[in-house]
Amino acid sequence: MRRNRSRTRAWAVVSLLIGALFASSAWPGAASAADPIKIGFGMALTGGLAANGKAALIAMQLWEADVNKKGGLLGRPVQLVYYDDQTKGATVPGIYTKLLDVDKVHFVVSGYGTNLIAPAMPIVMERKLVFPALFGLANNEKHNYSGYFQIMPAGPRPAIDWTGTYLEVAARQTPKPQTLALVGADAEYPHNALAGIRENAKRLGFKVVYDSTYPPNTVDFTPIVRVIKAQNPDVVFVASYPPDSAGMVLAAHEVGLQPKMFGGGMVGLQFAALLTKLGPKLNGIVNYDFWVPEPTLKFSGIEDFLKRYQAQAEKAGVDPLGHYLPPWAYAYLQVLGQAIEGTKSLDQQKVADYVRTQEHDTIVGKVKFGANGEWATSRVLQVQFQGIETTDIAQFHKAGKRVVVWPEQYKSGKLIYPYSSAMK
Amino acid sequence: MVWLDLLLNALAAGILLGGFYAAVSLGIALAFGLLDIVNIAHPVFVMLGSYVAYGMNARFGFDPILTGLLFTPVFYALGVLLYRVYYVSFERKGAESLRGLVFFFGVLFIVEVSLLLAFGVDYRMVEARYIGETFQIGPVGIAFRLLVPCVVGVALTGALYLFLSRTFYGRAIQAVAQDSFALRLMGANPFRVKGIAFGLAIATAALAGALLIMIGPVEPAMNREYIGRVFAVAVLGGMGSIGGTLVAAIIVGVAESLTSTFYGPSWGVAVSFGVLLLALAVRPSGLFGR
Amino acid sequence: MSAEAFLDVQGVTKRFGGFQALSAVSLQVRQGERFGLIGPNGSGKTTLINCISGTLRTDGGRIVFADQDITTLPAHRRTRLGIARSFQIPKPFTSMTVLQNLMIPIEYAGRGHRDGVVDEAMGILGLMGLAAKAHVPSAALTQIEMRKLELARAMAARPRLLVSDEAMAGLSSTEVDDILAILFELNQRGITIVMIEHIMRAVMRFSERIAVLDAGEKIAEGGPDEILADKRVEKAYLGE
Amino acid sequence: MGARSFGAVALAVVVAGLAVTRVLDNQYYYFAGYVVLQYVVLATAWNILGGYTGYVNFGTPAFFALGAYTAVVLIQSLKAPLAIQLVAGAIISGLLGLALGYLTLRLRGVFFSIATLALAVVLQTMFINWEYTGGARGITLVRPASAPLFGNYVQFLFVVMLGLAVLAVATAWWIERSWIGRGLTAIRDNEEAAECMGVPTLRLKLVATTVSGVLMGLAGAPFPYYVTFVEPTSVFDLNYAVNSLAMPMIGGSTTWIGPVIGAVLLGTAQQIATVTISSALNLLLVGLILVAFVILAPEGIVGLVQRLARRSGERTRRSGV
Repeated sequence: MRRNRSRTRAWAVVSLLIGALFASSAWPGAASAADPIKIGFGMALTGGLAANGKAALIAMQLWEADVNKKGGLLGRPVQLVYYDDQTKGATVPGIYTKLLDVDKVHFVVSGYGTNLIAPAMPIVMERKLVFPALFGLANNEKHNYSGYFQIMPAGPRPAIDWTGTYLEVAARQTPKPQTLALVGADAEYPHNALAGIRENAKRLGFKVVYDSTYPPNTVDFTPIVRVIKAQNPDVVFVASYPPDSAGMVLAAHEVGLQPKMFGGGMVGLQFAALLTKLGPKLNGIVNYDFWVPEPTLKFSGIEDFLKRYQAQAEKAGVDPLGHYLPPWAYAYLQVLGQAIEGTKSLDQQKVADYVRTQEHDTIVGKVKFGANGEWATSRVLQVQFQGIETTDIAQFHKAGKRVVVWPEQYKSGKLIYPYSSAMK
Repeated sequence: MVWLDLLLNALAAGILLGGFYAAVSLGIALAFGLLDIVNIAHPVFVMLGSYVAYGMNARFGFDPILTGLLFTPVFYALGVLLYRVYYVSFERKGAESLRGLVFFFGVLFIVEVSLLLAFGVDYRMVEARYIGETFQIGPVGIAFRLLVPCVVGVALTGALYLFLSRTFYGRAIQAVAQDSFALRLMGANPFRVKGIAFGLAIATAALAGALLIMIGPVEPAMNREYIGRVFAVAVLGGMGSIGGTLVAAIIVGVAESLTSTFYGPSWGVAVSFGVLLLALAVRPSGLFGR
Repeated sequence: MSAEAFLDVQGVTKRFGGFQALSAVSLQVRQGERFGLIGPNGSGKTTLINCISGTLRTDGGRIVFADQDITTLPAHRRTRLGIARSFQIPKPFTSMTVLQNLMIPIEYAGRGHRDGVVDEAMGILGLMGLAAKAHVPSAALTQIEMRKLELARAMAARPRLLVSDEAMAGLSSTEVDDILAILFELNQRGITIVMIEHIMRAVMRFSERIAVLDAGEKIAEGGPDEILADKRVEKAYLGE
Repeated sequence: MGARSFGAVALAVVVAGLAVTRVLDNQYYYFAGYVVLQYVVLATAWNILGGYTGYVNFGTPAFFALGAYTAVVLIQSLKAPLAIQLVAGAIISGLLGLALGYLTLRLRGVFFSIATLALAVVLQTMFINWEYTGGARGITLVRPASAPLFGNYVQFLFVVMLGLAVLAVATAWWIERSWIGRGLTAIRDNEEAAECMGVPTLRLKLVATTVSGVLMGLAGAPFPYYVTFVEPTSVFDLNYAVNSLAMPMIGGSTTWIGPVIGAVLLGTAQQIATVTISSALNLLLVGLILVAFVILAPEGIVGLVQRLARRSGERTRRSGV
């Protein structure tokens, strides 16, 4: 009896294992349609960046549907082939070689984030492929590869141009603020941003009175904010990821930190999750953004895109606003698609040349790349949170809550300065 | 003067944080310290508690603490069930704790991914009126967001302490840690007693999770950042000493807070682990070891 | 210090935190002797033999074995010098067979005879009456067999001094006789034996000399008859 | 398996690997194969300490990362060739292993495991704050385009990792068969009894931790050129700890073949899952398989096969009478 039971159990394990292997290998990579143009990429669908990665994927699938509805590219349908990179750089080389050598995709585009773009670079360069990339900071700095194009509008000197705008805004106030406190998380983006802002501080004549980083799993930010407050800086620049952005804003209110300007590089203040939780506590913060629903940024197609994105977002459990990453995920495919159409070719070199030399009309406006594949001129926005009275999500769909105060071209309102008078 | 101000505030913040760490670590102190069960998955149950608090808050507007209290029986039952599986599969066979450890590693993954599938990867927060409120005692500012978790954490510690020292089953749990033979003399069944203890350990996660989401936003993979910290506290606290756990939690909280304030927050976490390594090397039985 | 002492324990002291487990215990064992060590529960017997075998470091005092100071030697070095012990609670290598259990000390402690190791191990098992169990996993043994394995494994280290820690606790009286017979046999072959035991009948029958510990101190030493007549020993065992 | 046949198989594996690079040009298989082989090394290394000696190390990422960062430093400062990166990575990681070995003097069982977890966190914090290796920002490394004799550098890396895997498995195989292995098993079964039976426990544990550290460092050293971008969160990934522990557990932790089976099965399954089910289900699968195995088949696949074989053997014997 006992023997029997353990034998059954042994077989149960064996069949479980075989079943698992079978289930995972029998799954076809992607169904093949009639001779489509395949575009491959890895995307963070699990792991730390999955919230954004999933949102980007929705946008990219919308593009795929839109193109195919209009008859595809060069008369052929397009097909996205993608794998989950699990937000792990180590999976990226395998994924891109699989896409290129096994799935035989025609083009590859990048996944989301600096750390996941970087491991794909050598493969792309070896094969001289055109490589539109989605939100990586200075990925091409060391390689200077001519096929690389970054859709994020940081500008030709990414880390410097990005953070510079915040200090430009500060430097234009009277009397000009003098002292600056810097704080950020120990992670890739914040460290890059901090390095950038230090240079800008030197250039614009700010005196750095506090400069420190904290580990990503910090629970309580009040000690940090207190030390900053004790230095009494005029301007505070924070480079943080979503959980710490929330922690910082809450701690700043609790401690009563009131510099003349507060914000800068906080990731997360573009997403509904944090906007609707922090609500009125956001008032007065000046933070970077790439697109907000202000009248100065109503490019053609964006509103329609957002409506369709938002319809799907709820179900997928991703950011219901979709102002941050999704339009850009749509746009970098638009650029690639326009180049394929423009050159009437699938030749990597020709497409890359076209992308580099032409101006592209997308849902995020006109895109023009510079020599190193970054935007020719920076289009990082600084927005100020103004007049938020509730935590209701509907207000963030409308103009007037996130007012563009920089650059001049897209300005939609006046900066309320100093921070304390905008807090109410 | 500024320096003194910062010191006082850092101490206060550290103590508040410590109260919260105690709530998160109590389950480990019980399971690992008293029952010798290396439940490395405890932090993931704390996350589960956070998501329950989030769900009840988003859907019905329940206060997170209320949710935490309401769900302790559910978590307790979950703990008892988990202990049954553990007992049947490992403890009864006398298998070494190594396999139990791997088992809990697997449980960690299963719960984490289930949360991921159910709630997605976005950050979640709760709303409560007192979040964001703060008051001032002299130069020291105290945030409700941190005060409430600390008070609840200390209360939980106190309640557990009273339970363990004043009730029959509490004393039985203490006894089972020493010697299950003595327990039989008391007329209690060790299996049952251990089930109760493990159930309680998991039950504390319901409340601890509610506290966690009150302090800041959460996402499913966050539990991993607490694994080291809670074991540090439990070991430092002397393995199963409830009072010791509270003191150790406060030491870790204050150490992190002081390092953040005076040396740079970057090293805060490393410091608490450094304290742990040192404690392990010099005094493996913890500060308040038996 | 007695010139003829084979094992010479000189004023050994051991503390655990604030608890004084041994205070300046001295005793001498002669070569070839059968020595008994008794005392009530918690009197420090096991602590003392842990200090002798090297699993615990002493806080004070000296231990000399065969004219060599071994106070700071690690346990495995002492085993190689010829001190072997059995454990009160059997600690077999559970993943190994009975024979493999014996191979460990043969290989590690009794150096320089790689040939015939299996024969040697089988010889010891034969002496212990375990030969039939040689290829059985050690975890599957009965209580008495475990005890015998403990002794067999200690023997495999080729000891000159064997410390037997309560090898008979919980055994029936015929089983006790079994073990005693084995220990006598070993002593016949020239092995000095220190026996820690609760079973008075066995100690008294076996030992030539006996030392008594109480609360970490040696309170008496002498032949079995002297010990039985000693008032302090009686008090230690029976209370006031 | 005897020494001769083991050697023959090892040689055959290496030759086969080299032959593959002559005929197969599809890059994907090298990238995917590299990862599986890397796990063979890590799982085997872990098992020397965890499986043979019974000390559970959660700090695999620390050793792996130390190997990787040693290579980064050498690339940054000297543009040193891969061979030197490997040797240096092995030495530095081995030294950390040695230090860990001394930790076992005071810490047994679970305490040891927690200390290794803490070790990984402290080391990660150090690398986050060390600007020379890129700090938290990470560092981009330009991989040589080609290697002599191989043409493609990735094929070269694949063969290197294959060689390391054979080296690791051969080391485990040798240890298992030698007096060291028997001593380690005695330590795992009962450390106090082992010491009292003449086993120099400290010295053997130092051997185990150092060898384990060396092999993990070797696994990490080629990683910078494999991935070309190194940053702390990716090399200190908890997944290395989970996998290097789960693979021997699933394969069977008492013999050298167990980790190999576990690494090949689980590693391949993960590689396939990455490009198929492409979701959280991948992780869920690992968790479920792990739990199923520790509950139902605690001796791993090797134990399971042995059990089935023994039983069918018994049955034939019985029917023969």
